[in-house]
Amino acid sequence: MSNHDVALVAAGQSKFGKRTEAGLRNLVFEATKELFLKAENISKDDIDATVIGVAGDEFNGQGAPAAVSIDEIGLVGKPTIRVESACATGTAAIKTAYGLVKSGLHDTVLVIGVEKMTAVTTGKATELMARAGDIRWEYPFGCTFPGFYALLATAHMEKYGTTREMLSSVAVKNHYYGARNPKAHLQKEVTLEQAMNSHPIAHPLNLYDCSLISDGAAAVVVTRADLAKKYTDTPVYIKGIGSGSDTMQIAQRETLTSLKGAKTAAQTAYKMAGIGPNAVDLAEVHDCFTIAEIIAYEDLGFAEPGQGGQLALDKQTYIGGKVAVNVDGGLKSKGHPLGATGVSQGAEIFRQLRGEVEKERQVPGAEIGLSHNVGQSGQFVNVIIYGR
Amino acid sequence: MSNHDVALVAAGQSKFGKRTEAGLRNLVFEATKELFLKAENISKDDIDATVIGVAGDEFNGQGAPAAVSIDEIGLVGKPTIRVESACATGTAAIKTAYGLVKSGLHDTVLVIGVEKMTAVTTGKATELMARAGDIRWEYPFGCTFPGFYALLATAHMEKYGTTREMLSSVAVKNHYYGARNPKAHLQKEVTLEQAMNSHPIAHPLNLYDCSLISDGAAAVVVTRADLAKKYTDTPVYIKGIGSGSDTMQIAQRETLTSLKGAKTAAQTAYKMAGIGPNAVDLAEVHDCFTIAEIIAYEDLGFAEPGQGGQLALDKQTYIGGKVAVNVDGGLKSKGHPLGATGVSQGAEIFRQLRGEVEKERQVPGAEIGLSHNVGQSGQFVNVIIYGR
Amino acid sequence: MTKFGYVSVEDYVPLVGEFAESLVKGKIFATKCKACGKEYFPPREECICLNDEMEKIDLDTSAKLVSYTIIHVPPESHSTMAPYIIAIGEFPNGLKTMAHLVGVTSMDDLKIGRPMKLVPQTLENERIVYKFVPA
Amino acid sequence: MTKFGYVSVEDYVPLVGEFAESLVKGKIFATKCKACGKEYFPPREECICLNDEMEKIDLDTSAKLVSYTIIHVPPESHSTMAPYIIAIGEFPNGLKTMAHLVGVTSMDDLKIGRPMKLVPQTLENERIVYKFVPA
Ligand SMILES: [Zn+2]
Ligand SMILES: [Zn+2]
Repeated sequence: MSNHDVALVAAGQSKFGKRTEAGLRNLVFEATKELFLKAENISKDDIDATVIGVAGDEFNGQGAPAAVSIDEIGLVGKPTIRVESACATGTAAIKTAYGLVKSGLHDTVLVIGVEKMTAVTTGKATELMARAGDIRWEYPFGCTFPGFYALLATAHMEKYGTTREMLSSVAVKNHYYGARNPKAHLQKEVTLEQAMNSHPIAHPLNLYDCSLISDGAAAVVVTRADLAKKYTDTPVYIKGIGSGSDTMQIAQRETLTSLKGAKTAAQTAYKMAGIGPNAVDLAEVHDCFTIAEIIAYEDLGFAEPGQGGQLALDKQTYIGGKVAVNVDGGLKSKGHPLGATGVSQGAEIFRQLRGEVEKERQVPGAEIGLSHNVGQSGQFVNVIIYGR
Repeated sequence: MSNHDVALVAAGQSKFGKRTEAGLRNLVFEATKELFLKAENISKDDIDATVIGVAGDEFNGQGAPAAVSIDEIGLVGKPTIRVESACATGTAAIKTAYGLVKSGLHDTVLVIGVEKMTAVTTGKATELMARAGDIRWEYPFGCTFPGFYALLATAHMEKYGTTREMLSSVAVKNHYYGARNPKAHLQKEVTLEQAMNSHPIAHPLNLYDCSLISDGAAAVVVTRADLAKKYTDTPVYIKGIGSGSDTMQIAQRETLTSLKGAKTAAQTAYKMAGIGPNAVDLAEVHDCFTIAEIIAYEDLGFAEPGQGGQLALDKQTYIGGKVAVNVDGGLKSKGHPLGATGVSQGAEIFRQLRGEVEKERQVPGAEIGLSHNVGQSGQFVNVIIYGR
Repeated sequence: MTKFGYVSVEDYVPLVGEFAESLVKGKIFATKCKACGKEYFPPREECICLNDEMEKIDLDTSAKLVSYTIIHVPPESHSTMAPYIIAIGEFPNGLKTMAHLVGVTSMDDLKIGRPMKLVPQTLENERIVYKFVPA
Repeated sequence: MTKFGYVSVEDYVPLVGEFAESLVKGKIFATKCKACGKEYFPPREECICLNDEMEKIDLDTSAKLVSYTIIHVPPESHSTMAPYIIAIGEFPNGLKTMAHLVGVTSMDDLKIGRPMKLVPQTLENERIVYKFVPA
């Protein structure tokens, strides 16, 4: 299979944050408006269909969120479909669009990921996210979303000697870059001391180990490679897509120090793209919690198993290190509006590979970008490799 | 584009009904088990990925329903994705699988549509379905799902003189065939008099104009045409897929006597398949309400605009008439577990085209089957044309 | 702050708040796109042309009946209100909306095309809504 | 009928009901597939081999601690219970499950690999659950 058949030709994103003034439809509008404003030679009329990624319609009460989304931006009449894979919803939407485009069903597809999370209380949002765990055998014990990752952290610390300092190093890096991203939810640096001494959420994770509850939307246009140059001189190609999954109950995993689905997804994506981890200039990884970024380093082959924490401590995932990771702030500082996250990863890589992001966080000469997007505690994983 | 590239090679379905003893995961198991029991030469090991169609996770409280579904049937580790398009979710799942297969990302995909609706009260289910309408400007008026279709019915009756007797004729037919389908929710015939004189739900629609609130699951295997003969001697090919959409607010439709999205979807699907309405031997149409089946006749070209009611009255959509429609009982009598419906339409057509259904409802020599699946009141429509 | 609708589940955005406050004062506004001139009722903050500079305009509230239903089995949120008539009305500028139709006493009053008027109606619990009445 | 869990949102299927009733009697059962022999705990009605003839078997409730967390910020449904320890324990047959771990008094008691036992615990409101306790 050729791996230059499908391309991204435009991208946009709303401001992420607690957007009290904006509902789901308004966030969709903001990301779409920015996309077409920034796009070189593409208009709404070129769009044949939409794929809308929304993780949970319970957050704002609107069922069938794809319908209200396309109504808002004037794409009524054209086909639309919503996809969901918990927190991996955004990349699932891009993968679905890849299939629709490459299969020939639609030429050019607008993918929008969106989540309006702050309309409910934090307790309610925590509750809703907990219900993406097994409601029969794990939800009844009040295991929160941070709790699931805390179980991974405890196991990783025990097996490999991963330390709190290593975890906090991830938070420090991501806040460093998030402070330089005007779209980020929390644009503020934190010190290692602050990050290490924040109040506990789910031991051993504290506040600074956890991503934020955010509102936001992101959008990309996916089209056939042979049409791409019509829309822009510098398309970004989808070179590889891989996906994996894991048991519904976290207790029943073969291991708690790695996400099996992420390893499968990475291997598949690398193989399809014909590259290995060393070729990656820039990675957007799913740091819903700091431990998740450390495990991602290992699952993606940036570090040997157990060495992810050291990679963070050695600052090897800053720009100029071994591989630049989450230099937009990641889920930690940019924010994590569930359905938007994977699309935002794609939008960020699109801009990075075209040299268009803020200067102090631009990865110089980046040619290959990797997006790693995890649903719940590993039940869904998509890895997408993009290249110029 | 060739239209024999993707095929169905196996199908299964759970009993539809008020399944108090079965949760969502159990319904998934039942449909999958039947699929592999009936399948000729395919096993679970041949499945590369799954697409799971679920319309609303609020009905049973389980977030990320795709994850629990694949865990239940032992497909953990392999990719999965959930899709949603309100009541058109099932065909959206098949369309997504078509894209994944034809794009080369996955060879063989198991598609499962499922909905567990009866765990909540009827009032609550009505409430949840109402929220698939615009929650800002239409939900606040307490317009139910029957209410939306009642608005279409009033307009159709006014413009074309469609009568209550015509509406009830649809119910009589669908119950006639549903009584002969052992998987149907309500296996019982009704007389025209009973159907016309039932108690009002949303004027001019009464109880017998409305589909049931049901639990159920259906499954099909979608694969590359060049692999299909390995799995069965009689694959059923996907010859055409078309989709359309419409305004979120029903008030803002250009017309209330037709679904614009259904016309677009039908035209696209017919064109891709290279056939017209006269070639269709068997149609599964989305009769969530009797008026919806009448409008479907017109939107699909089985009748001229305004003549759909007469077609029903003349019994032209029974087996032996112009075109056999919903001879499995339709949503009306078979039941309408939202996410399962479109997949069940595909499973029924698969069995019909292979001559495998109960003798008294088998369409003799059927070669072309059409599936028409509508989300909410027309915001999503998919039409899929299947052929031997 | 007064809320719009017999019930609501959505996060409450500024436009809907302003609209409700305006209803309290007896004013029903639509919005119009400053870029392409497209008008919206119910009002929108943004236009499908992707412009978001909108102006408020007065709505001519006279309307004709396009379609209707009588809800006998209501959703949970309206469980005490049934039966009630839901109507779609079309305004002189061609825009259409859904609202309850009240003040009709027989089926003969429910003729498609009949004249109506959209008026504010104050509810309990600091809620307000618009409804169609015979005109 | 006694319900399983500190909270529950799911439709209540027969197996979970039987399991809860069994817990009331102090018995904790697993299930085993009659076709392929695979065992499940928590119990399942169906096997991933797509067979649904299962038998109930006694669970050896001794377990070792695989991982744990202490929940300080709970979901709405557990708002009054925090902090609480959630543990994953592994049974002699290799099966693993999640439950609260109660009866430990210091972090020193939370050593990975430490012996525990799974026991029923009756709650208020006709609810019952299993929990790990030190062994
Ligand atoms: Zn405009
Ligand atoms: Zn077995």
